Amino acid sequence: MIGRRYRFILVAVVAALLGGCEREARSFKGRTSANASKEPGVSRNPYAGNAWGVGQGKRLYTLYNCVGCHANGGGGMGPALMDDRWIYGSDDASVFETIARGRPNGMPAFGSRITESQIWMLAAYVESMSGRLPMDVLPSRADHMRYSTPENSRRARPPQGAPKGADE
Amino acid sequence: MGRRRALWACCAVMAAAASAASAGCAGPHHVFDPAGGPARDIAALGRLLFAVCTVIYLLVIAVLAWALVRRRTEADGSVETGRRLTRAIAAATIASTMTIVGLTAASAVTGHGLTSPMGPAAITVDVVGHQWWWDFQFRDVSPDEFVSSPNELHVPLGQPVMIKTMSRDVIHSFWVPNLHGKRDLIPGQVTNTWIQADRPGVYRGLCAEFCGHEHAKMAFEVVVETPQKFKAWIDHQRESASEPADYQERRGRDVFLGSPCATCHTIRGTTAASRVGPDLTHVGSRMTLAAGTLPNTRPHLATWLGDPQSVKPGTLMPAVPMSDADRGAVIAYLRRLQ
Amino acid sequence: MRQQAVAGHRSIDVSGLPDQGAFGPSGLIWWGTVGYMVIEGSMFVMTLITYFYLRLKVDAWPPSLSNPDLFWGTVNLALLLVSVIPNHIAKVAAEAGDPWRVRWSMLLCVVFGVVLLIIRWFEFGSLNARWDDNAYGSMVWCLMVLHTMHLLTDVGDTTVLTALAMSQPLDKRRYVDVSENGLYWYFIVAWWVPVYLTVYFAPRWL
Amino acid sequence: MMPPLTFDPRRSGIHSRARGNGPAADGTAAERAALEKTWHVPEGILGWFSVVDHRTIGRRYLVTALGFFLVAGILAVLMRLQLAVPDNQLIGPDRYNQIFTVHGTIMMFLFAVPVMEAMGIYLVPLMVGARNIAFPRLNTFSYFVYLFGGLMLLIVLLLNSAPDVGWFSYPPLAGPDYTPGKRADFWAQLITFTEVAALAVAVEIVATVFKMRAPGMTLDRIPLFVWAMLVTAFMIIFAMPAVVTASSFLLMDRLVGTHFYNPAEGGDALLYQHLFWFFGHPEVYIIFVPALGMVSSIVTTFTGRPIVGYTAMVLSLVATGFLGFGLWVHHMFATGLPQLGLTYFTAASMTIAIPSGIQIFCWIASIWRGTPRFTPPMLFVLGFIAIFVLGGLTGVTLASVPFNLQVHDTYYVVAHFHYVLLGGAVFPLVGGIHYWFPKITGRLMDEGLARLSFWLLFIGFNITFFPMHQLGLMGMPRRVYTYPAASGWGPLNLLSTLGAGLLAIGGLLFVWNLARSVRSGAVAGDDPWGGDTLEWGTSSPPPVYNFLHPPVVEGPNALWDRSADAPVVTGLRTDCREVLITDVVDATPNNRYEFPEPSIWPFLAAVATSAMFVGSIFTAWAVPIGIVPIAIAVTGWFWPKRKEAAA
Repeated sequence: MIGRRYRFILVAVVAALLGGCEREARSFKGRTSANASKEPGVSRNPYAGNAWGVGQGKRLYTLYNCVGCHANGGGGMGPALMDDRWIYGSDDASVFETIARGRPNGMPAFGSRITESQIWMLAAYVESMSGRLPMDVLPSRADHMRYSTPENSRRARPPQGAPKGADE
Repeated sequence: MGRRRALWACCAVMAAAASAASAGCAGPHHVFDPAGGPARDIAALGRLLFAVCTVIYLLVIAVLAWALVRRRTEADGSVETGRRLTRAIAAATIASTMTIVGLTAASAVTGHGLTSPMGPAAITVDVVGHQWWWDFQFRDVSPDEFVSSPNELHVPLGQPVMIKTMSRDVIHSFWVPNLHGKRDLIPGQVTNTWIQADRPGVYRGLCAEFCGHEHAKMAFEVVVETPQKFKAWIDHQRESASEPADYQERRGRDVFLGSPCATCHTIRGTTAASRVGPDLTHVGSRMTLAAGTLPNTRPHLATWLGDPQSVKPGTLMPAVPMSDADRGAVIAYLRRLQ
Repeated sequence: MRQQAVAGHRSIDVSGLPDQGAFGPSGLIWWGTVGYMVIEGSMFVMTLITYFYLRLKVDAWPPSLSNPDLFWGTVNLALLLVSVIPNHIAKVAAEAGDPWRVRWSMLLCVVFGVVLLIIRWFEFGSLNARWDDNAYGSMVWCLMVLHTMHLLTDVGDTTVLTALAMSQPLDKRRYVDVSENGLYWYFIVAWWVPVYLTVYFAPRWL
Repeated sequence: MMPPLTFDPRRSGIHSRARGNGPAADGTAAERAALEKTWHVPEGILGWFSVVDHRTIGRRYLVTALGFFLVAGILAVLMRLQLAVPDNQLIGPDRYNQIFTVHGTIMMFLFAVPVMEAMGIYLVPLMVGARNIAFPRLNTFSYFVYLFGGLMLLIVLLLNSAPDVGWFSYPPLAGPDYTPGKRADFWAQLITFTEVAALAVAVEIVATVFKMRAPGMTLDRIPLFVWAMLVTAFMIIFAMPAVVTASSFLLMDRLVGTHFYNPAEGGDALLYQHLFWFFGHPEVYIIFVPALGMVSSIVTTFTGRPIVGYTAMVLSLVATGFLGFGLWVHHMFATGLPQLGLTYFTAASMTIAIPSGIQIFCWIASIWRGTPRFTPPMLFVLGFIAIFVLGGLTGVTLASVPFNLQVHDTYYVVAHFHYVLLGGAVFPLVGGIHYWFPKITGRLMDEGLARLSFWLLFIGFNITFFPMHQLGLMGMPRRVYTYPAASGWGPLNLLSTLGAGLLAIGGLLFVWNLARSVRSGAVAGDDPWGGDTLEWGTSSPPPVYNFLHPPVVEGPNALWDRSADAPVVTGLRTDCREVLITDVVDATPNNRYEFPEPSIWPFLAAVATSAMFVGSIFTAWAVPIGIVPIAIAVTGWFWPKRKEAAA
């Protein structure tokens, strides 16, 4: 009987492992390499499936005053980030490029002002704003004034007009 | 016989443990090594508590030992013995109640003395907790700006200092064992406490409330100096950063201002004015780096800048990619910022 | 005769005692019901204390400055109070062992329960804050959801008991269940009064 | 020496008959066979999940809780290894924080409370002379909910997703902003799991003690262990709703964006601390009070005399239960609450030392008066007194606000509560396991090994935890994953780690002794120690129906006060699971009640409940959807079988 019980437990453990467990890992090392040359469409965001990375991105978003232009996703001087319109591409690499190199009409280049791993964290958070990331990775409300529905309660809005498979 | 042996063994263990414990009351942050009024009062109360408790403990153990080894008699089962035992229990209960009342009174008296300083406070310091560093802000030195002294609190000797505690993120706790007990830093609230040091020196403070990954590496130094020296220090802190003196330091400044460093830190007198991380205007004059984690020396600064995540895993400070020459220049510049 | 005298012992023969339990505190089931009522009552108390604790921390309550609409909540209160009547009839009938009175009054209880749940739906719609607007909204929703969960549980419980009563001959055991279920309904009605006052009148009066 | 049977057969249904001269032998055998068949423990896989027998569930609870204790012990050893030397690189902060959080959480929620309840589930029905625990299906349900909750925590620990915010999970650190992901949610939901289980057991114990006591067991004859479990059950009932409230608020803040703890939107971070400690302090007594009951049982048996001051003991237990709710703020002295209130809490916290003191005095008086036998259980009790008195006295120092401000959240507190919990609760528990092991298994534990493990545990314990007092005074805060060499904390930490090694060896020896004695221990017989409570009056291990005839109690020490012709209860049906329900105060027989048969539904209900709990970590929709299978399972659980309905 006992042996059978252990087998159940084992199965449960394996099942949970297969469910994908890296969402909670916290890699403090980050990437430190200076060569930020990214082939568009090739690189993937290391933090896109990682709750901690997205959470760090959310903190940086406030600390670096992204709020100043984009508000809390609703847009202001800059475009809204919580909708399904991605002017410069919705794939990981494009979002990275947008932050790192800037875009015309006001988006500054942050490539020299924040590190690469921070850009990835920010990019992951930006992707989470439209509810695109897995449910268990999306951030919840912050400890300040409420600005909108928390990311994990928003309806997911897949990017519009993005080339098929760009997310892959 | 077995029980005698057992008793001896117990005593030996207790004695060994006690001698291990009485390793002296020194050390950099010992509760019984007070350097200020509040800590002194608490230490006195602590000694009283320990004395009373030790006596009670020894009494209980002695009575237990007697109860175990005493010779049994015929009369043990009698009603009279039962009555006597009941009386003994009642007496012991009354004695412990009175002890409790006494200790509560002693503690209330000491507590009352801790609520506020005798005289007016010399200065007020805002203590702001961050994950995982301290910001000490002196707001009453000049009307429009404040002096920020991260991870290093300077106070004048012999004068009460008001402490206003607040937190930017999670709950921390401000604690300088040599000076006073703890006060929590709670987001959404400002609470007050005070310290007063009567012995010059450098005392270490610690975060005493679990605040995340680097709770262990969130310390600070309290520098107690004469009022004159304190005045000189604060005047110096008000000044802008020193200018770089040579080519390398100039290069270091330029690298700093053009790199991610300037996105988070302030160096007054330059364009770097962000309050995400600690103010670096006078970083060269501080005793430690990374909130009391490393001594502020050139090699340690190099280690810290080269790979903050291995010194303090989880800190918000990233490793900023730059060439060794650039980093050397930045280090030279930061050390210039006395 | 089932019981035997045992060698060397006097015996206390309990075979003449009522079997299948007893009503009220004499029976075992009452203690289980009351045990859970105390537990859930403590949760209500904790939540209410929290409400007033948070109330004391701020100046404006509710922050939106509009008070919650009274209509649906008051209808709910009135209906809950009326629902005590069929509930009481069922409880008394169960203790008297009257199967048909138990059946129709239980059925009436179920109808009341369903109507109450429907009204509760409208009540949620008429609240003046969302749960994620601010602490006031969180608190109000918490109180309402807590009470609704209890309502739902007891309506489910009553439905199952009614189904049992309709489909099977009733015995003493079932009567005890009906009686304790009635007790629990009193508990739910009783808790609505402070919850109602807190949700609807604390913003007005405090 | 006690008045004989004061039981008064008032009720019409009861006949007190003269001693039977009947042909008991085959009658009894037939009765035994019938009871055996009626109360059988089901077999097979399905049977394993359907058991409603309190002894089986109690054993499972005990084994599971000890398993969790081992896991938490291993985590403790890992922590000690990390802290053995300054600047150790063995375990990083991320892992260390998970380890200390899970260590505390397991010890408090998955070991200490369940293990005490396990002893209660097993022993209380036996001690009060009942055939089973009240609401046996609820009992089964509670076990599986507890098991699944515990497994969830172990699984997430293996997945590097374990909670890392401390066993107390203070927001905002544990809130949505500072602990993204699901780590803290697993903690909060584990609380729900364990509280659901614990509350169920508490209700069962209250009902069992109040309504199922053997005739004649009036309130002043209830064994002290049963009193202790009763007080514990009441404390659980009043304390645990507070922590469920606190953790549910936390979960809602994290999942659906409520603002209970968000000061920017009218919430309050300290609210959590009030709710948590309103539970947290009674929690300590919930763990510790049953242990007091075990000590009383062991002291009575091994001094061979009724305990001195039974009434004082009972009143002390009850007083502890009440006072335990009045001192939660002494965990929050450093938060800056008003000074006057704090003085009240100082007084209250110190006052609770008095009932504990009274019990210590009573035990010492009992030992003084009786003739102590130095069996292993008694050794553990003596070790308990030596350790617990020290822990209690450091508790008095902690109650003092000014001193508390210095040592709060330092290793001084770590030392204090290990003295109180390990010394005050685990030592009696281990003693109690040695004491009741023969009743549970029918075999004795090896005495030599028991003595050896006692000394290793006792010495190891003191070497591990005594230096921590000093470390705390030297300024070492709790929950640090490392410390610099300059702090001067190195040597004492190393000593403590060495002590932890001894402690671990002692613990393993105890487990080894358990494992081998189950199979090959000396056969114990019904009553190896000469105990006074009813469980020693039946065979070892007890039959599935506990007592052939429920006994009638004639004095506070049921077996010692039993007259030669003590009456027993007859007339309960043997063809169904009928039990006797008695009155609360004087335990007069009142009615008979049929207990449920084994059933798979409680297990299924536990599965459905667990699925809903785990699901609601990820989405709020799990609640409305998850309620459906729960409702189905619970309906199946309470739906009567045809046979029953027809009967």
